[in-house]
Amino acid sequence: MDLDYGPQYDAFREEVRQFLQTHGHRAPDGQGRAARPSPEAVEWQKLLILHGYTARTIPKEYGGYGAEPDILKSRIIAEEFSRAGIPAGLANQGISMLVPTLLELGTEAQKRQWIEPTLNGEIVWCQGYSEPGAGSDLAALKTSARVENGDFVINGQKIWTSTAKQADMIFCLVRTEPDAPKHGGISYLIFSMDTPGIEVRPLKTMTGHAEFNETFFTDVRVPLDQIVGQRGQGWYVANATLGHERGMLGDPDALENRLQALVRLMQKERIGQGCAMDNAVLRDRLVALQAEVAAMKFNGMRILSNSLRGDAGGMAKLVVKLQSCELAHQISALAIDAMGEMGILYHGSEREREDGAWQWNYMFQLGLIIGGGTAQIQKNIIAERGLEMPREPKFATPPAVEQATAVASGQNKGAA
Amino acid sequence: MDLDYGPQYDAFREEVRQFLQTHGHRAPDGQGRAARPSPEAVEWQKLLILHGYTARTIPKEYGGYGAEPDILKSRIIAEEFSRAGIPAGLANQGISMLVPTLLELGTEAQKRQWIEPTLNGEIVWCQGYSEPGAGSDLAALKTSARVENGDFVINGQKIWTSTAKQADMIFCLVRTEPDAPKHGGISYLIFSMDTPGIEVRPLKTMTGHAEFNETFFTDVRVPLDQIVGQRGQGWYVANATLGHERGMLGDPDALENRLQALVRLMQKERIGQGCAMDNAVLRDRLVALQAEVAAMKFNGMRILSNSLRGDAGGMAKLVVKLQSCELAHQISALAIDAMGEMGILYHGSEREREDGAWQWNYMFQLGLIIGGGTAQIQKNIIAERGLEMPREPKFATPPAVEQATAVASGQNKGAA
Amino acid sequence: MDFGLSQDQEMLCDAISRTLADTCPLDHVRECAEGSVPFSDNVRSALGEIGIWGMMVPEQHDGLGMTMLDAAAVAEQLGYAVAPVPFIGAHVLAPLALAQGGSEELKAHWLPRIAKGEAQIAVAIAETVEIRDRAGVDFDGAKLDGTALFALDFLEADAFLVADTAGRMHFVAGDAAGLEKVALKTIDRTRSVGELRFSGVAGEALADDGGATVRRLRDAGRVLLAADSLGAGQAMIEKAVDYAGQREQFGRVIGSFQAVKHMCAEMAARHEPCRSLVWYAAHAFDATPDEASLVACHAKSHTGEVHRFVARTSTEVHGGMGFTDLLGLHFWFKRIGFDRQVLGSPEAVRAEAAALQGWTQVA
Amino acid sequence: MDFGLSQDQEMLCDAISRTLADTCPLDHVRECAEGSVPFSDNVRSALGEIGIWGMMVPEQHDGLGMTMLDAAAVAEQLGYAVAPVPFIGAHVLAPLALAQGGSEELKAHWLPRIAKGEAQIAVAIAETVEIRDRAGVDFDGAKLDGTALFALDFLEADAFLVADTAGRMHFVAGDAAGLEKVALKTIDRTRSVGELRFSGVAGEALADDGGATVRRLRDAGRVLLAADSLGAGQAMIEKAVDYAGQREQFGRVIGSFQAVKHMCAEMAARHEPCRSLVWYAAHAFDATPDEASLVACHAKSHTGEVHRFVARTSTEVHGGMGFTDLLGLHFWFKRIGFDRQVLGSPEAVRAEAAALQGWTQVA
Repeated sequence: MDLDYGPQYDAFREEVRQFLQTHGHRAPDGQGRAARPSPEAVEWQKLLILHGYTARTIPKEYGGYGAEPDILKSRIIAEEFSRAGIPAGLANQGISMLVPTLLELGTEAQKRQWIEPTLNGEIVWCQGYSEPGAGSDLAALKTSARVENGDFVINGQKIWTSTAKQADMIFCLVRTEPDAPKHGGISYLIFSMDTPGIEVRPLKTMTGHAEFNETFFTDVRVPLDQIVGQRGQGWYVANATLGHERGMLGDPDALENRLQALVRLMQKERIGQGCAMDNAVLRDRLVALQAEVAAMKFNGMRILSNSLRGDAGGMAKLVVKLQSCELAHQISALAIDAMGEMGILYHGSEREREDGAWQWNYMFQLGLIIGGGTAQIQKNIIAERGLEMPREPKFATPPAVEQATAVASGQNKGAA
Repeated sequence: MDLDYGPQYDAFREEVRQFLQTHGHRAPDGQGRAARPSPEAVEWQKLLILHGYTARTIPKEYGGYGAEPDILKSRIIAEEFSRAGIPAGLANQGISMLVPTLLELGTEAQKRQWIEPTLNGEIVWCQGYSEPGAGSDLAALKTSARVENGDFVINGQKIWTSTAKQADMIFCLVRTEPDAPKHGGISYLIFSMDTPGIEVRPLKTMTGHAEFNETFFTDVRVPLDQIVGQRGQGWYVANATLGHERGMLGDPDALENRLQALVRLMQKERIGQGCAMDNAVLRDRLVALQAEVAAMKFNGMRILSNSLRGDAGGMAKLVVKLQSCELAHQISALAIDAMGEMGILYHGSEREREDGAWQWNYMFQLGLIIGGGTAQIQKNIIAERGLEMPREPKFATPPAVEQATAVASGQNKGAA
Repeated sequence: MDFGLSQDQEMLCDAISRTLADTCPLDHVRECAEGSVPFSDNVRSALGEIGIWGMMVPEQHDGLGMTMLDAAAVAEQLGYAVAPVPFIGAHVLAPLALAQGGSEELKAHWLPRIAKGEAQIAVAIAETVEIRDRAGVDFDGAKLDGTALFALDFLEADAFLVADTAGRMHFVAGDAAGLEKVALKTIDRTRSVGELRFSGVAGEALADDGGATVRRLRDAGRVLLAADSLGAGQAMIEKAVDYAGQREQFGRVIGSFQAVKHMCAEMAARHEPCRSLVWYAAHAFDATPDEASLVACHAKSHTGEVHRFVARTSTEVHGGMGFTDLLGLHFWFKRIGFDRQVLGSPEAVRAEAAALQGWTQVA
Repeated sequence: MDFGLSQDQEMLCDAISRTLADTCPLDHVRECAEGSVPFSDNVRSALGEIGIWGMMVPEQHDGLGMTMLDAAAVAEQLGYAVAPVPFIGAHVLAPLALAQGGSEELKAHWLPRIAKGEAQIAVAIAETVEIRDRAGVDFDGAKLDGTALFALDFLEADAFLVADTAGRMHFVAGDAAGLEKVALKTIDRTRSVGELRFSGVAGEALADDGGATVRRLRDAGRVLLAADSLGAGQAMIEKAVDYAGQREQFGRVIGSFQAVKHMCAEMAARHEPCRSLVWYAAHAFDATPDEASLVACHAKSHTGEVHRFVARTSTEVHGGMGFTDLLGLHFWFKRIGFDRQVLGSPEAVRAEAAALQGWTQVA
């Protein structure tokens, strides 16, 4: 057990701190995940790329910094930005999903055309994967793209296209070979959101906000060369980059930050003459959650160490989504209980705490439990991949149905 | 809502109380479930039958009291005996399972031969249903009975035969038609435990006690007429009486009694200067369990009312096994926590509380969660019968496997 | 012996259920919830024809003088339909309080109007459960000062009944001088709560009965919140089962997956005994007052826990669709959330239940 | 940066694991558990060859002077194999206490013997967590009076280390006058605890360091109980998965049923992060003493909760067979039960964790 990063990394950490001290004031204020970046955010992004604090390992010729992969340096960057409360560069779906895909499977022309402006925040992308009828079973997607006069002609509907309103472009899975087996008939297309025939409608969720959209395609014409990978290979193109450490492990301290916020809430929230923290039952729940957060934090350090050794994450990694989402939801649930009747205030009410963040979180985190592979799909994966338990037997009817429980996790927002 | 039983029932209740006051001293001390009844217990049983406080609705000609079924009177009897802490007559598997089966499907000769001595406690039975390989999937039982010279010749093994050591007789499911479909090849035989070729071995459980046995059959010869129902119909014979209100709903107050014992424990069990009840966290768990016990108690009253109206219990009844077993287990779990380090004392240790009853219960109740249809089987039943959700589709392989998720609950001790 | 609803009560439930099915479809709920005042005139008038607004008003004041079990049966139906109408505060707690401690003038003036659905009195007793934000209303023998939070059925109320810090109820006219009214917005937009700020307000004190009325109101409120939650939970289970029977993934309806079936089974298994608990608690309110407070606590806290689980699990069964606004499932989710927290979240109510049994040195 | 076990530690684990696989099969565990003293001479001597009895004894006293993470790695292996040998009390807490506060004579006499596996000192600190049955040992400056419960590694102990009510440790010879020893029997028959009754017993007080040693012992004990539970939980999960992959019902291995798979997945999902928590807690004991007590509390309470769930769920997956004595699964079940309760059940430990952070007015 050695939790030091070593002297060369201490120097690097110092460098990052210096940068943040010197330039941190130029960082834009918190930017919504779904928003088009502001000019300040674009400037900040370019500065971060210049110093190698984002797009760090993307080759220089495509607009990145061109460094060798170094997990610890990436981790140090994430830690220091998180500690300073300064946004660590753009983290949209174009950067996290499209860019790695193009790097791996795009043509040289595609790489040169799309990666740099995407990294710089000049092109905003949205993702067209899930459909109302294809959630957990993503490969059942029906949006069709028939070939007609040198174009794909797209008809159908996508859902959970979170940035569709702001996006310039979409990367999209469509069915190009209707007669091929389920997973073999899909292609991965990229096209402009200005193409005629696209309609974007905001999708309001239970939180009362429209964090997502539905996107409808009516005879949308896309030139045949706007495909990544081969026709019929779209399923594999989309899945190829899922194994990557996309921009590391996300914000490593998100759960800890939520827990600290809960601690502050319970110390501040008055009940009678005391505060919520004085209540032994609520406090017991808090400490139990604190222990779990600690376990997940150290589990993250273990995954990091495994990566440094070149090991896959194994079980430690397979359980992260299931446990973290549940834990975040439980933290919000305790916050609501600690607030008592105050816990139901929302919609900008008088006396509402923290702009209703706890209720919003409580609901949105339930969405996260469902999205990106429901808890049930996660458990299937843990059992089948992690514990090597047998798959369910194939069913007799209907004869042609494919068993595809091993849905790529991390993408399909729609769920069981 | 009318929780009064009405004047005629008040009179009946008074009668029962009088009886208990007058004769209660003749009741035997608590008798182990698995034990052969003592002479006092047999005398007591006969007295109860005479007054119609047990075997109440069994026809006089077979040794019962011969009353019309009256659920409220049965309930009053159970309530008053429970309140007085006096054993309400024998409750062994012969009485609860074999007698109803014979009444429904036995020949006249079988009824005359077996019911009265069984009711009187003169013949003790054990049940031979489950096998090591046939638990949740009881119909997969393999104990065979081939026909040879006018006898069934039985070979195989049964498990969970709780009273096998004391039993005179066994009622037993065996496979008589090996080539018939799974459920259609079973017969229901009754025979003496003295028949040569039977060996009974005590089966120790996790509690450290041998509450059950394994019973082995080697060329056990049973005359062909010792069958109840037809050959190959044993599955249906065994299931025919499962729907009955066997001896009403068991002890209606069992959960409440356990909870009250827990309350006393928490008031008595000292921690430092105070007691376990002073601990707000433990107390919160206690009150939560108390609410659940109350819910189950009132749920029982609702089932009783439904029965009075001739309604099946519906969902209220389907959930009883799952919820009660879990709740009993949680009550024991809290008791162990309230005892802290003392909670692990067992095996007659110095300082052990209540003869280790809480630990014994904690483990035995886990056995009950598993036995009589595991929690998973119970959930299948609730979903499929109660909520009318679809069965799992049939599987393609192996082709001949039958789907039989609707295992008769309440019998098969062995489980998934 | 008949545990459960009587035939009359079942007929009442059927009538309400049919009326709500006709007048209160999801689109209408949505419309009301998105308006400035959630209460639906259509639903109010349709339910008024059944007579429920006066169900808890004594007969001598033109009401039906019904029981708490009747009211619980109605609350369950309202929860099942997430009906955007005033009920628990205005039509149960208010007439109970007036009947128990109001002057003859107050009763004669207000009770018949409540029964006709022409008057709405909001009821504020939150501070008798827990003091939040240093709220509380002091009564100096003449005037009221301070703050009362979470008055139930607040918007459009003609008057208010409010508990003071000594546990006595006061009637306050809606236009009383020195009274400031502030609507509070909650996750549940099918109901209305608000805050009352008193600066030397003249009200009319109800009879000083040592807190007995307040305790009855708290018990009644808890039973009815539990009943509302019961109805909303029932609806969420049915919706989950229906959705799972239709939604296909991997070539099967998802309801044929054992994981989904077990989620539904667990909801049902935990939910079903709540029904008997709520019924019994309502019955005890009328029939066995000695145990009424305790069993009201059990009903409130236990349904609060069970239906938080049901709300979450039903949403999960609905997958992404459950998370959207499209199916409107969240109206039930939020109604359950409201029922759980108001008049004490489960921990607070369990602490009270322990104190009622003498299990706590510090109550 | 290397979070986890070093290559040396993994080699140590492998060696122990192989040794236990050879010397400590289930039949042997059963034999020991059913005897009057659970400790296995075979296993003790085989493990002694690896040197683990002296792992926490300083090198100047013929030990290996290893770290708490080493000890946790060993404890995990012992839990995995439900090994019936003294360890936490006799080979970790006792040498820690002596090294920290023992006189040179005590150290010189006992530490080398502990290292060789020739001496066993039981350690009793239960009353520093919670006073049960009015236990507690008073020290009047010369003699010890009172009762200490749950001395760890009790049977066959040559001597005892016991905490007094002021938090100071005392060494007491096994044959001291006025000392009465009473074995306590627990569900876990692979370990030994006992009660010490003192009537004017002369012991040797260790250095008075204001309770620092006791605190270290408590932290160490908790980390190692958590590690033991981790190993036992790991074994129970593996056994459940194996059994589910072999047991057939309804013509399929039960491990292909989604319900069974999800039970196993949930066990794994809750169990796996415990490993990192325990490792970190062990590491903190050596490297970051300021946070050691808090993270030891977290490790103890969290593994206690998770593995109660694992013990129960694994048993359920095994069905009736899991409930019998035949498979011996209950040895792990009970080992986990022991680990959960000793040195504080989860509620007690969480209350301590809250106090450590200043979250309680009354600690």
